[in-house]
Amino acid sequence: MSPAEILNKLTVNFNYVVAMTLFIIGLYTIISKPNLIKKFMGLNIMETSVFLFVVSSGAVMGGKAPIVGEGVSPGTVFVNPIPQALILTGIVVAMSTTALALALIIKLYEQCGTLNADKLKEIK
Amino acid sequence: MLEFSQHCPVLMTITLLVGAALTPIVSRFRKKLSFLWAMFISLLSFFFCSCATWRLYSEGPISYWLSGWEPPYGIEVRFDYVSTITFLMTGLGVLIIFYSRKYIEHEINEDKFSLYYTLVLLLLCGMVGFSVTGDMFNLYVFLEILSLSGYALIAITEEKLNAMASFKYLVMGAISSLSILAGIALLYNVTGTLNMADMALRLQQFPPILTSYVALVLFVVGFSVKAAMFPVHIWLPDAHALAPSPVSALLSGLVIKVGIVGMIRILYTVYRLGGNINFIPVTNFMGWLAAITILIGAFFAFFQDDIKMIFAYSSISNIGYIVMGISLVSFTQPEKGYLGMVGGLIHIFNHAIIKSTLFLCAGALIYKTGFRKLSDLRGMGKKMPITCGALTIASISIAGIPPTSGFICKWYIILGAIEFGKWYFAAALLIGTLLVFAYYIKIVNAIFFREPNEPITKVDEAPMSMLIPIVLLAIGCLVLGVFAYLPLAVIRPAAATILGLPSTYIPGG
Amino acid sequence: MLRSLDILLLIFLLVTAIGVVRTKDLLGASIIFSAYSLIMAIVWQQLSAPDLALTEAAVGAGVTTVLFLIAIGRTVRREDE
Amino acid sequence: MKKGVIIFALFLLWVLLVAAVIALPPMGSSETPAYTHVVPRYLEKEVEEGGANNIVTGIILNYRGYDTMGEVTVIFTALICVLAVLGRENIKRHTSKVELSSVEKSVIVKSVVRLLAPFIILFALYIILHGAESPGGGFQGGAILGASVIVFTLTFGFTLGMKKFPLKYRTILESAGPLSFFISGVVALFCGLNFLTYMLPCINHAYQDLVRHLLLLIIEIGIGIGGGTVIGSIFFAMEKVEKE
Repeated sequence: MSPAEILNKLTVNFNYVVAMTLFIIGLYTIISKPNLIKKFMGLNIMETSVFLFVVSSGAVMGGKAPIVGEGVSPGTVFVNPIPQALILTGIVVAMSTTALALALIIKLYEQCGTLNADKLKEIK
Repeated sequence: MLEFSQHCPVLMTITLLVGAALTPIVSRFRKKLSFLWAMFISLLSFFFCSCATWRLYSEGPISYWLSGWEPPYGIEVRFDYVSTITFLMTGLGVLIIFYSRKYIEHEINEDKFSLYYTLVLLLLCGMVGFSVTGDMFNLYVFLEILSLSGYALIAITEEKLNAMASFKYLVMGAISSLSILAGIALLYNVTGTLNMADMALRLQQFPPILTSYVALVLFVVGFSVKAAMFPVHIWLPDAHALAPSPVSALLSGLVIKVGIVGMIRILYTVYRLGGNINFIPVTNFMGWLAAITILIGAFFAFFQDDIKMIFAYSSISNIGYIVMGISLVSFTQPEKGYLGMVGGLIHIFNHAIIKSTLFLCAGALIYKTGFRKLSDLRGMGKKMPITCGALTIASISIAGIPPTSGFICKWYIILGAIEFGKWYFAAALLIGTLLVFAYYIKIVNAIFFREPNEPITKVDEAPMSMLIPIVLLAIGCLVLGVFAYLPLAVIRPAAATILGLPSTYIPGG
Repeated sequence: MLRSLDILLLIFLLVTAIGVVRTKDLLGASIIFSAYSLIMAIVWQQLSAPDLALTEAAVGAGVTTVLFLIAIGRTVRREDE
Repeated sequence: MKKGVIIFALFLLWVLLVAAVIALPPMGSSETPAYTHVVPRYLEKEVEEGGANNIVTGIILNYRGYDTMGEVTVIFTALICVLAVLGRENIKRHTSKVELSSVEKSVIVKSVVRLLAPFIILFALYIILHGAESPGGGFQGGAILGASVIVFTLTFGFTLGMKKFPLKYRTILESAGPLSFFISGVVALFCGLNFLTYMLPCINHAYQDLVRHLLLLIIEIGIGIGGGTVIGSIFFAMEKVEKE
């Protein structure tokens, strides 16, 4: 592939590129930030980035939301509904993980008095 | 009209799910009822699972279409030979719930009892649902149910370090789930379907593109974290050692195996041997990591004094054996990988039973004495002969001394490694075995042949409700070893179908 | 064309994400995170996924942010503590 | 130094991931494997087979109903996990930080919330019940219901909030999601069909469509009420602090 082709692909798939960049930003936050709440914000960014990728992959040029109704003519092009159905589940799962993680963080703080991962390592 | 036994694969999952949802309501009437209810639900599920297993071996795999939509349009539940692990899950679940009744009084607040049983049922439900599903996204949903309940079960006690161990597990587990979800998303875009069998077919139709390889790597990384393979095993020792003992037994015996089941599903059901994606470099790499995992786990276990910590590190080492077994395959000659696969799969079963026995025994010791250090537990063999006897049987089994069950799987894995000319794998395995042998000798020696530091007078045998599961499991260890053809008969069709051979395949025949 | 709006929103998304990472004040970070979720909801509306936009606006921007705020209220507000 | 290594490794990962995604067919194309394999049947036949004008709702409740059953179980699991970690709130022992703070809530906030609360709940119910026709559905409505509980409690205080949403009802409603699925799904087993089938040929033909709508409605309401209650309960459990 020539550089021009790659550039063209990158602009057409800009959503994908942004999604992957967000994925890396989230991962960076988890690895490098010592604060546990911050780590979980990073994880949430990662999760939404995967969701963004999946929803974007279901988009179709000129597609309408997949709702059949009276105002919709028979020949309408719809977007792919499966990614939407999957991500609805994904959002719920992400919220559940966040709720549990924050509950753990609260308990951890009550017990140890700090949320800094480096300081927590020293408590044993 | 479907027969009753065809409904069983989905019924056993749903029984656990609805049972868990009803547990808080049931316990509102009477606190004591939640234990009986959890027992009833897990027994019911075990019954459904037995029916399904019976049908599997009499009439072949069951394919159940949820809502009646044929795959790939609807979700398919597939009870095949790999799914026989659910038999182990539900069976062990019953024993562990039975064991919990007395034990949790020791470690958990009284108002959390019903939550504990709910979480155990949810954990079982997640594992069972995960193992029988034939749909990629459904796999992810059940994986989340089991992971979430697993994290919470570690942090259910009030100990200081538990929340930290659980949090470490949660962060790594959440990243691995996400990596699996990303893999599913990529693979969905390559194939356009979520059904595993259909996905495998569609992967063969299109020329392989980079995306499929990246998805494979994401899956393998994700499931390696769940299974606690070498570079990403760091969450396991704390989590498994600090959890309440019955929970440790569940986590070490079953939950980490879920990662292995996931790997088997991805590699051999979706990507498939002999297809147009050659994943042998990945399995080779996994084999190397497995060898390191064996050595690292055994090495660290040797230097622990906390009895549960020893078992936790030993779990890491044993995951190494299993992964080594299932990664010894050849892309073009599936028969060649048969021995290693049989060894790996048998070890899933053996290790589940042995490690549960060990953790339950450790739990009984901790329940009675309050000590968890080996140096404090010296001389306990005379005070608690049955518990310590079971502990010895399990220790001998896991060390792999010939008449016991641990021997067969290691023998098969070594044969498999030699088949591929990978003598260094066999060497790693032997060194690992020697180390295991050494530290279990250390335990048995301390418990039976050393004098206690200060005479522990008031300690007697553990209560009946804890002894029954321990003794049953210890008998299980012995039976699996002496009558080795029993597990072999169950495993053989599984290993053959994983490799794409007919289920009646016998090597050389 | 709407595509340019999409690209603008995506760039906003990146900016807010970096804002979440770089803000030392956790309270501020969680408010920026809420904005991030709202932008994500608009992006999904643009991609013809109204169901998801509704869910993300209610769950991501609403409930998750409230949970973060409670956690911060009960623990620490500065990142380095 | 360490930071540099991390950033370099992440950059490599980024390149790999981007290479993987741009190897896919271009975004927006309708010739992708994903758009040509399973989807056409959903787009063409869902309204007839699934009975919902919103195709996403049809997929969620009908073709992939088992996933959604797992999803509501995940929410339920999240609640049980939070309770296992933090414990339930207790009206005698606990209060919230908001209540302890010396800042008085302004009259404006209180009146606005009092005025808006019925409308928020009405809106949530609309979204729950109208999921088959327009964007929305059980979980979205449930999230709004849960949010209304949170807003109410934050303005009028923890004690009143717990009195208005008493524990003994919440314990039952929390399980509504999985249970409603079970009730709707198990009916089919008595007709000899697969679990979660809503179109039941064993009953009078004239009522089949009605029964299907009824079963789907039970599920939607179950998810909505269950989801809302779970979110509210998670909020109560996390917000509580020991009374002084």
